[in-house]
Amino acid sequence: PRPPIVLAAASLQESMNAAADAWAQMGHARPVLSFAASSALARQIQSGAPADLFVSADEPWMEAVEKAGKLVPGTRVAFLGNRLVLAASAGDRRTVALDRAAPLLAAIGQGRLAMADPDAVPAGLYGKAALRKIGAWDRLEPRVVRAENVRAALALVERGAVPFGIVYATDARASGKVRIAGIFPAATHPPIRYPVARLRTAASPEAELFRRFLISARGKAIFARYGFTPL
Amino acid sequence: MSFDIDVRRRLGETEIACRIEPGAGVTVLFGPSGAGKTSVLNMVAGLLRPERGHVRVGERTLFDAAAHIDLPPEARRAGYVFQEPRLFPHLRVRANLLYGHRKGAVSDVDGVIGLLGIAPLLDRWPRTLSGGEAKRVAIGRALLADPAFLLLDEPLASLDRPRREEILRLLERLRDRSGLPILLVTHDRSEAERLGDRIVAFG
Amino acid sequence: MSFDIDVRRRLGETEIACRIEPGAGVTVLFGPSGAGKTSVLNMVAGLLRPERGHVRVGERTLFDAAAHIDLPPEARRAGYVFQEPRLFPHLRVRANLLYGHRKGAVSDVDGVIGLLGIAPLLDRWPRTLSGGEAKRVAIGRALLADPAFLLLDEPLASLDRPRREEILRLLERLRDRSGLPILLVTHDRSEAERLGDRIVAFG
Amino acid sequence: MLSAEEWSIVLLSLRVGGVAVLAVLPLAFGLAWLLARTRFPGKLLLDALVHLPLVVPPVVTGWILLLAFAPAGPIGGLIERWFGATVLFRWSGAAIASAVMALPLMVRAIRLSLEAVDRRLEQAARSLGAGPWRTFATVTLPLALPGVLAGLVLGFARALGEFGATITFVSNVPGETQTLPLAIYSALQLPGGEGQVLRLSALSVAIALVALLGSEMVARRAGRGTHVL
Amino acid sequence: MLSAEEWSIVLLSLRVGGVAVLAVLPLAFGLAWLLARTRFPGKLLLDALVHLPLVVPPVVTGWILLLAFAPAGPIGGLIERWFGATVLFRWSGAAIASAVMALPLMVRAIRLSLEAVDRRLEQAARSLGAGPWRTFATVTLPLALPGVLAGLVLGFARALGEFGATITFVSNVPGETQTLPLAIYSALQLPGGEGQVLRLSALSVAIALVALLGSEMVARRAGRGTHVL
Ligand SMILES: Nc1ncnc2c1ncn2[C@@H]1O[C@H](COP(=O)(O)OP(=O)(O)OP(=O)(O)O)[C@@H](O)[C@H]1O
Ligand SMILES: Nc1ncnc2c1ncn2[C@@H]1O[C@H](COP(=O)(O)OP(=O)(O)OP(=O)(O)O)[C@@H](O)[C@H]1O
Ligand SMILES: [Mg+2]
Ligand SMILES: [Mg+2]
Repeated sequence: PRPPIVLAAASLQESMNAAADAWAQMGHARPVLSFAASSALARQIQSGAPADLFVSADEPWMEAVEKAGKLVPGTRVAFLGNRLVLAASAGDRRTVALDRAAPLLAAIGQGRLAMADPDAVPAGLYGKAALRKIGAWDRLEPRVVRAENVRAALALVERGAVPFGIVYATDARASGKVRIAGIFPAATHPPIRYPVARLRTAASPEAELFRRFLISARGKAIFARYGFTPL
Repeated sequence: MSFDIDVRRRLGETEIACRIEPGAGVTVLFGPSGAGKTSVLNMVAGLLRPERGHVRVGERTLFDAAAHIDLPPEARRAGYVFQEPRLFPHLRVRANLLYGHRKGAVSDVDGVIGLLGIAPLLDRWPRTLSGGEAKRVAIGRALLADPAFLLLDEPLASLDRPRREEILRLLERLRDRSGLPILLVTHDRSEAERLGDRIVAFG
Repeated sequence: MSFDIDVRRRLGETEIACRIEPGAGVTVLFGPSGAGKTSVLNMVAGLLRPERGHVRVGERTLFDAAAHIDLPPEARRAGYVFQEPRLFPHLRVRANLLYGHRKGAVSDVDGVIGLLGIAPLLDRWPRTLSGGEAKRVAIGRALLADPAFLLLDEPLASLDRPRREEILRLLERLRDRSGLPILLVTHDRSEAERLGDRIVAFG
Repeated sequence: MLSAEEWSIVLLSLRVGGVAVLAVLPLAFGLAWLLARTRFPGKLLLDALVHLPLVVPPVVTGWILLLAFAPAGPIGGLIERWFGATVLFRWSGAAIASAVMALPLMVRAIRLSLEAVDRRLEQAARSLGAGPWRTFATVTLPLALPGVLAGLVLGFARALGEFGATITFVSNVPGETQTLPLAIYSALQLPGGEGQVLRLSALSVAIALVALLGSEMVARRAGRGTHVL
Repeated sequence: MLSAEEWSIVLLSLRVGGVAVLAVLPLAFGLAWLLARTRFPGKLLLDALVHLPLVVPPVVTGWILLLAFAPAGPIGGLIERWFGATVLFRWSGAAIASAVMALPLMVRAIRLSLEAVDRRLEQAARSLGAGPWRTFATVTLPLALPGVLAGLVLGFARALGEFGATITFVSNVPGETQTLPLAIYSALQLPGGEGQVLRLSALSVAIALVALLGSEMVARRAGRGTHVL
């Protein structure tokens, strides 16, 4: 049978590939994985592209796809969580408390802060909410460097173009060139959740089985290895 | 077979009008620079559209404003030697010569090439030709297209006397044997008098 | 003031060699098509580099292979009328005429324009000119560049008899009054005999 | 030297870029012809339309293509009805995206060359008995060849580098739509993927170099007659 | 009609695109000249280098620019030392990114036109006493004008649509580097942002249309002499 086509947020690339490998080792056909920005994938689904599963990096896009009537009801599950961290270049030994504004403002000083676009990209939206919550946003907004996505923000820190960046814990952990200087308290931003759902257009009989595998304890354990919090 | 031409056309400030009554042989267009000789040839060849009048060659009507007849250039079978050579720069001399030549046509390819003295040039690119060489290739190209009539715009300018003499003789033969109607533009009175069965003064 | 030319150059299969001993007035280059007349003019103008020899005009050495002298074309002050008109297509006739004209130069602009009969063409684009009109503009352009010598490659081809006569008279005057050395290519024997103080046969 | 996976990405890129550029060439030529040789009302609008994929960010172009070629879209519906197929997630879709992005570059280059063709040579061909089509094939087209070649090179290079429209339109499906730029994007998402990025980029450059070399050789052969030394 | 924010985005895009294209024009012309008129070892390599920004995905170009212009990078270090400034996160950096992306298109267009210039006309100018520079300015350049104009239009259009290299290189700073495509990208990320996307895209297209109109008018004026009807 035709393997399922899985549309997944780009930030899941490594972990989802590992999950697909594990699935293939269990004797199934390896699913076809397509990684891109959640927004691009969601638009493809909305337009009726014939895929099987959608794994989004945030809820609003999944919401939009559901509203468009493209999901099989009852198959949408938020199965992974993530944390927001302040990444610093590897040589920087400072740690920064992130429950209030002062330490962060002091650490950044006249420097710049990279993050994914705070008005658009999920990681940026979370970061902006967190900075708002601790009362640092108004002071930091002019210092923010808005990157295309969270990986690009991380790359800016890796190359020393900026001293700090707000990225997902998973990204910071995977990179050898940055250090986690602080973790935003979970209460400072809306919960970061990765939902999965089966699509109306799903034609592969394996689609539902793979979705179940992803949200199973075994599946989640794979993602946990990459720093995600199983929900 | 003969020309029967009556055309009119305005070009910028110049009003060009030309009338050629039927009559066999070589018709010489004679007139000062800028009188409209080239324009008349263009109208006969179908490259410039007259505002009114008609163009007939032998039995064939090539253009008639009143009857809305306007044959495209390729259907007129003109053998046109332009005032400037207009060789195809991307084709070698041989391919230029044979461009309008149809297999099985009567024209004697080797004869024409020999007579024009262009045999050594066959594999050359046009840009390497001298002025007179290019002119001779252009004459050959027109003759080999198996034309129903010839339009020659100063074909012998920039040719040396012996060459000129040979080509004049060729033209005379064409006129006498095949009865090919020829419309010739020249500024050389001796040429005009020698070839011209009729001289149309102009401008 | 006179030419003193001895040049050699191979072009493809053709070996071009030309020797012109000093001597005042008009030197006519006479020879069959493809002999190398245009190439010699190009070598005198600095547009084609001789393999050896020298080019002197009056006191000035324009080229000397042995002495490694090779003046760039713009320093030679040639008034070159090319075999084809080579007008600048993006400039109107007036701008073409004045291209080489320096303010305060001796040449009589209105006189030249009047004599060549191109006054009505001044605001036209070159592409709208007839063959003879373009040729006359090219002659005017060369004369107005205040040249130290003239290179004329069949300047009178495609001109009608009255125009030709006037331009011949102009050239005679230039030769006689200003002593301008002139190198003329022509296929017309009467022209050659009338103007030519010396005729260099070729090829 | 190259892993099997890299090979398949390279082959896919070649196929997508090659098919895109060759398939769109007649359209590009036709448009260039219209813009260079004819006058009609709305010509400027057509001109602007051709430039559109250049002006609008690639992601928007990809999105518009998605809307048009989706099963419910105007073109996608027809394809579905006639062929029972879709171009979404397919290499044919990637080729469409590349073709659209390459189009403006090709049209401009060809148009420039067409405008430089001496019309008097076409007249000469007509007077020698060649109809409009033969004149086109034997005079106009060969004389416009530098533009056609430049268009092919520019278009192919653009297709090789095309990313935004492709990923938005046909997603990032390995073996089907994952051309070199998309593979590079994927590698960029991986921490420490820079080595892979450079490797794949070098591959792109190598392919482009070969294409360029080929075009220069064809241009030199074809230009022997026309180019003044 | 337009909000103040949209206005400032439009003005910024115009500035970035305009400066990019005009500043890179001399370089583009010089490269086109080298490629069209001279022979030297390594010419093909230069040709390939010019095409590079087209072949390599924009993000990679942006990334390479970042490496070069970062304070620690080879060019960025010099700029820092000499001017005490950086182009990162500045509109000047966005202009650099656009210029680099526009370069190959401009070079090709200008080169095509330069190759079509009849060298015999340059010879005529020289024989009339014009030195190499005057010949260039009064003959070569005007005759190559169609290519220069095409290059400017293509380059400006490309600059208007430039996204990947810009955002990677100088990020998306409102008022400084947020040109139209970056604003469009932001709008695309949000569900329901389609209206804004279309609005901003329409703005891009309108600007391009005006630029195109201008170039066609200049081309028509300049072409009066050269174009055979
Ligand atoms: N597009 C145009 N606009 C204005 N005038 C034009 C145009 N085309 C041609 N003319 C004029 O029409 C006249 C006739 O031109 P034509 O080429 O037919 O002359 P001709 O008799 O062949 O002259 P020549 O012996 O010099 O070749 C000329 O005065 C020319 O300037
Ligand atoms: N690039 C080239 N390759 C080969 N042969 C060439 C090249 N350029 C010129 N020739 C040849 O050199 C010879 C001299 O040419 P040139 O133009 O000087 O002749 P010309 O005496 O002016 O002839 P015409 O009276 O026909 O104008 C010609 O036979 C020409 O074919
Ligand atoms: Mg004429
Ligand atoms: Mg000659």
